[in-house]
Amino acid sequence: MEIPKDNRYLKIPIYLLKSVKGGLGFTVILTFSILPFLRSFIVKYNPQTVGVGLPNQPPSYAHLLGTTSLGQDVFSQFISGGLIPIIVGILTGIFTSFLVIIIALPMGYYSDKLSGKFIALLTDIFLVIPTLPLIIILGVYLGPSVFNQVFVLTLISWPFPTRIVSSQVMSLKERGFILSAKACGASDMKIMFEEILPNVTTLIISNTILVIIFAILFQTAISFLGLGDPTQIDWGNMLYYAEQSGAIANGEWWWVIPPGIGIMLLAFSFSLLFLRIEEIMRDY
Amino acid sequence: MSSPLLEVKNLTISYKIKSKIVDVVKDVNFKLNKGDRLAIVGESGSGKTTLALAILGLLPKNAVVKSGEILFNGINLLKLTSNQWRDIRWRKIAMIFQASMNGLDPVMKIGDQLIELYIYHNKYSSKEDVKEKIVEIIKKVNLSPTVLNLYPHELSGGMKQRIIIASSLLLNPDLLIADEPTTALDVITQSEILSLIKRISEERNITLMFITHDISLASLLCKKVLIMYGGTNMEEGELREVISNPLHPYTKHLISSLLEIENGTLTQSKKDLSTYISFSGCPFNLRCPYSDDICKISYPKPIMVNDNSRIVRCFLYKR
Amino acid sequence: MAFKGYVVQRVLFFTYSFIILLLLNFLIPRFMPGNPVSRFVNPLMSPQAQHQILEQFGLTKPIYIQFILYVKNIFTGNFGISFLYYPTPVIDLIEQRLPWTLFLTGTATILSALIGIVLGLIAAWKENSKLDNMLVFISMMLRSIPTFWLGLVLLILFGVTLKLFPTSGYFSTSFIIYKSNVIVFIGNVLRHTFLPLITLMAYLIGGNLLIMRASTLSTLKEDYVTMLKAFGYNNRKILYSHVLKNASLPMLTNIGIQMGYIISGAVLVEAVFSYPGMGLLIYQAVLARDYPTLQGAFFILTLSVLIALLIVDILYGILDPRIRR
Amino acid sequence: MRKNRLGLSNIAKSLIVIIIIIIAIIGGYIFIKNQNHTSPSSSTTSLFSTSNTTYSVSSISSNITLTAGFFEDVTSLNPVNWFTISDLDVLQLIYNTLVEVNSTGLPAPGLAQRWTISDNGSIYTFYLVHNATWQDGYPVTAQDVAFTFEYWKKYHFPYYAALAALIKNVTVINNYTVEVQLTHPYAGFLLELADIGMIIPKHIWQNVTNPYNYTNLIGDGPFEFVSRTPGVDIVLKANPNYFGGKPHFEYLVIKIFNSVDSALAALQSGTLNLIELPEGTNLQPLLSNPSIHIVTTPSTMIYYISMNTQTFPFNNTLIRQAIAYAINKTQILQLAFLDQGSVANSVISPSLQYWYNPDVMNYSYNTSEAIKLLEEAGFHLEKGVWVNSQGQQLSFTLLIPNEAPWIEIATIIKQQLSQIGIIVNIQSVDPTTWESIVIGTHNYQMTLGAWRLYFDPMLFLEPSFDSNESGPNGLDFSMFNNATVNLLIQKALQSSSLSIERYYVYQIQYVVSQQVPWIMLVYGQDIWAVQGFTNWQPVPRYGLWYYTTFINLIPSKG
Repeated sequence: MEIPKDNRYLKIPIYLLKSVKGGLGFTVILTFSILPFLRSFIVKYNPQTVGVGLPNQPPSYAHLLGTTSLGQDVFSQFISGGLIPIIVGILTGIFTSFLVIIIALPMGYYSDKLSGKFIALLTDIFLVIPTLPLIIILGVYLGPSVFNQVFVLTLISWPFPTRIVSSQVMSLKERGFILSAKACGASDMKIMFEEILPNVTTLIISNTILVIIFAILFQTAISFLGLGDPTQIDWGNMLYYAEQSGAIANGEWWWVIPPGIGIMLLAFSFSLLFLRIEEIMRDY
Repeated sequence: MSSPLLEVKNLTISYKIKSKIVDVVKDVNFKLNKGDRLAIVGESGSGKTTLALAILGLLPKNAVVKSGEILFNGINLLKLTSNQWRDIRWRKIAMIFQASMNGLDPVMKIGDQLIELYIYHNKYSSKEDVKEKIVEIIKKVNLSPTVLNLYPHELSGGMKQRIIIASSLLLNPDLLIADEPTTALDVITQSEILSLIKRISEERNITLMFITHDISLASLLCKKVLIMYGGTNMEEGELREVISNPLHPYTKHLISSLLEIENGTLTQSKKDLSTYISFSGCPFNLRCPYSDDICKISYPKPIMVNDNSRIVRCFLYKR
Repeated sequence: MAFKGYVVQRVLFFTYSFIILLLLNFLIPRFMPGNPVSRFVNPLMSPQAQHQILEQFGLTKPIYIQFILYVKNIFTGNFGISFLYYPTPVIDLIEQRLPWTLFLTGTATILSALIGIVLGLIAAWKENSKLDNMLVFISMMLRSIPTFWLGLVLLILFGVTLKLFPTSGYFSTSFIIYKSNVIVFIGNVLRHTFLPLITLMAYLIGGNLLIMRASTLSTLKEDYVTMLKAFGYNNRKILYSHVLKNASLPMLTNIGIQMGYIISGAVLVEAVFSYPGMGLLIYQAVLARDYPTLQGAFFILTLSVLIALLIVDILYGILDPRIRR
Repeated sequence: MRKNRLGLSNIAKSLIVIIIIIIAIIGGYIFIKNQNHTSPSSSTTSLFSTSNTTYSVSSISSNITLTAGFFEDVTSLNPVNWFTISDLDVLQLIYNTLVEVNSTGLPAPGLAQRWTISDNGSIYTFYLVHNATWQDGYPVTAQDVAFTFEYWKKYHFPYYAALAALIKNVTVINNYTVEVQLTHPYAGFLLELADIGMIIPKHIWQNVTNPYNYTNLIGDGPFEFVSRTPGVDIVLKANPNYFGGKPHFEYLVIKIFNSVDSALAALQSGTLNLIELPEGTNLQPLLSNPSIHIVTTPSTMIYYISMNTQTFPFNNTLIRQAIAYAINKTQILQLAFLDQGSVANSVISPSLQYWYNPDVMNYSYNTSEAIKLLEEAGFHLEKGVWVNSQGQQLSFTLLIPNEAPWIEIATIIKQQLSQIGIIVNIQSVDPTTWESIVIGTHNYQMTLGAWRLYFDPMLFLEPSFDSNESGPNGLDFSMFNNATVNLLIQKALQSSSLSIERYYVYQIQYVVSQQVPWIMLVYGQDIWAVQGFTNWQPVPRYGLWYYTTFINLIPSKG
């Protein structure tokens, strides 16, 4: 019997870059990850240095996006602020996909057995817990740091992709090539990781991107609620400071709009990658 | 003789697959008179389902009709607007699909679907009349009226096919197209369904176009046959004659393999599809034992033989 | 009957989840550093005074007794007394907040589902058209906007600059003092709800549209759609009488799964618009280490998600006759 | 048409029905709740009766509401078992204290129109006003005062342990005279009473079995309690029978705001009349709004750095002094406070004019002095880092709550200290965690803090700098242990007159400034935004939030 090997995922990077959507998304993400390192060539101000200008100033030639209430340069903060969301997003994506592999494969493969059902139950329960309250509780408990944010976000984001992947595994295990592998006496481990895993990898990758988008949005939300690490410059923190100092009611748009646009662009770029991967899954 | 009910002239349809254009139906010609029962026989990929879909105007979005016309009662079906189609589809031409098992809305009761169908086409009928009519037709296809209260997933494949047959009778169509109506059914159900179709078309004098890959099934239902290969009509004639005296090398191959009881079917890997269609010569020439140079270069034209009772598309028969 | 079995299975899931949540709910708050008294500290607060307040809160009792009390409280529908709003019973706080959160999230969920369904259906029907591309683009944008930021921008624009909508609360304070007629009151509530509702819906519509579009596209490939065309039905009829119903089913499950997520969005929206709902209550309870309120609110919130899920599941069972697994 | 019988209509109908049901149920519920709200108490009848005050505006005062804003909601509204400063702020509008303070922060008549103090300073005799009544009509008498004092002794209320220990016994001389005997002379007694000594009605509280969560709020102050919606608002109503005069408005609504932003937005939209804004708020947009008045009043708020004096590196006074010199307080004032306040030197705020000692050590910004002190302490620069002979680096963690203005101040301090090679790591945690570390275990190196001082400075100096208070949960969280200061505190607590107490308070301020367990940064300023009302008189510590303000405020025309 013919054993279908789904190796499309190996070609994803190439297909990604070859399209407008993928290329554009990738460029934006790359730009925001590199900008912080090139900052010193672009602006002369350190994002954290206070009093480089008068406080609460609207955009001017010296300060392209004005200043904060501490007289910090908003433009400098803006170009430095994308790195942490990207790092948190991608790390969360990686850890989540590990968890998904470890949990979803057995969950789908043993879906008729008690163990599989138990994992499924746990996953469903995690889906039910209101996410943000849990993030707040854990955020307060663990204290602020980039790694803790990744941990919390991973803990929150695994159930959804796990369910999707496990249902795919459930349908795959009834297919002929799995049954024949079983008949040949392959161990469950071998079947799961050598036969099933390659066939769900593309699905996992596309779901990982969704998790990254989720993580980026929630990372900024955590920072915005003041549960992030306030000594780091990221877009969520910028908005938190802006809100704390009354910038919104005072109409200091130059401080409030750019970080939001940044987050939006970043999340949108990952959406473009997601869209492209969906296309690849459909067409190739 | 009156004008034919259905006449297909020089019909060529091509699909756009990954920026390549592939002719799936090529220069097909045939006529169907009222009351005729025509079998269209061909292996999968021979373009017979596309042909049927074209008659109902249901070609997928990536299909293009390159040339030809389909005349139904003298009207060119290829030029109808969507409003005009409403008067043709199911009222004049009904169709039983290969996949009719999945042809019913899964979240609606059978009865409701039939009522909906009838009322859609007969706006001013009263509900009681409709119910009565539907019960009558359901009995006609040997089902108990209780199925009307069930959902499609609660019925077996054969029962679902009967429902579709019943629905096709609902509006008394002139032409019934049955596209592999018995695939995926077990043998007993298969013969029951076929005899049902036969009985009904005889009773109501419905013109039948029966599409199958199995020439032996065709012989149960039809008098006439049209053999398709590579998207075109290879041979046409009385079914009996064609079986007893196949003219086209492909028909011969088909009949002999049937006699050898190789499963009754010829399966051909779909990968070959593009190889023979992109080819400018006779589509069968790669497999033809009589293949000649001309077969590789030019496309054969249909030729009338045996006192015009048979049509063959092969260079072996000239004049 | 199969449907009965399905309901039993869902109810069982409900019960298991309930028990596990009960445990988590007790443990999680107590793992947090600090105690409820920390917040009150000022130069008058001696260590003895701090101990006295802890004693009033029942936190000097051993942990197992606290647990027994907690379980007893849950089953008597009484979550104890709030530390943050001492001595208001937690149940009163929830009674005050829950309707507003349900009102906000419920309306947002249902409205965004309806809009998402209709637009997703249209987008899928006109796949790859300009309209479709535009709708997909807009919904991807909506999904990329951080909820709270959108709230802030709307607040600046319509609340502060244009003064079209109030900036906080669920109705004007004057209603607490002076009587007014029902219509004026409802109008006032709607004006206060408008911006938070739009903010919450923006995100949900984006997601719903994309899901509905995908599920419609796959429904359109089903054999019965071809059959319906052969029946001579026009596009409207096929779309609205058959495709819509079938394609909405995955949406329904999705709404169920999203429930916990929607509540999260509501927390942020409540924070931005100072809309005192359950989300803000939880947020404040966490910061103040108000265990009873935190437990009560978290419990009720999770319970309402579970109930919403149960309703969605049963609704699904009713709408989709195939459900039996 | 029957066409629409199926499909769309089914789902749409059911969804629409669900929406309508949800909206109807919740809407109905909300409305019914609200209807209950609207009839506050039996005293509704007085709602439309014109008051007897002489101002012409009083005729329209019956439907005027003053909306004020709080950033912290109240916790426990209970005149004996309150928990937070917000609680006290609201309770003081409902309950009178025996003694008030005047605009210089010294004792002034309140419920007691005058008092006498025995020569040794341990017996106080109070003469009450005769026309004070409880809001349910009973007169306020000496019985109530005596009952209140004994009540503090009878129960363990969190804030009354010190007063309960101080009061030896209470004698009712007649209906309007009461005599209090203290265990030892203490001049700060009157000021402490002015801060927290709210008198409660005997006829109500004598029957209460559990005073800790008793919620009936019948007081004798200028406002009556109407309702409280946790997290939303508190509604008070003017008391027409208040002996000190009736406010010129009917209702006082205190709205709870979650952020400065939402309060500013409410101010701009005209729905908020009075709020105190935190220092560092950008006031420009408010100043340009003609209907909003910004009033700044002296505040008793002090902002400081606290260092753990028992652990490296801050167990060395020289290091603490060096840090004090290395911090540019003026810059902090400019950037984090937008110049709203003044640079601090002593631990007592100058707005407590009587107690403030201006002649303390003044660590004005001087990096060379800081470097000199560091070298004196045995440190030397090695590759830009200060290291001592044992190889220990001068780097430490600054622990802060993750809120404004701490993050801003910490950022500035980190930057300033890095200029002379001192490495600061900022660690921010949520406020409750911060308090459990700093006050609970004192397990930190350096932190930032702020106190709002009471009228009696010893209420703050004793817990903060007496080494007896340095245990777990004690407020001497700098672990400051100085024999001189301990002794001075004991003396101050025994002083028989305010001037003697002031002598010791001056001394304590000096020694503390020399030892620098705390580096004083800034004295705060109360910034009030007022709109729609005029005629205010600020009081130290309370600013505009004092009952006298609410008696005096007049709605502005138009």
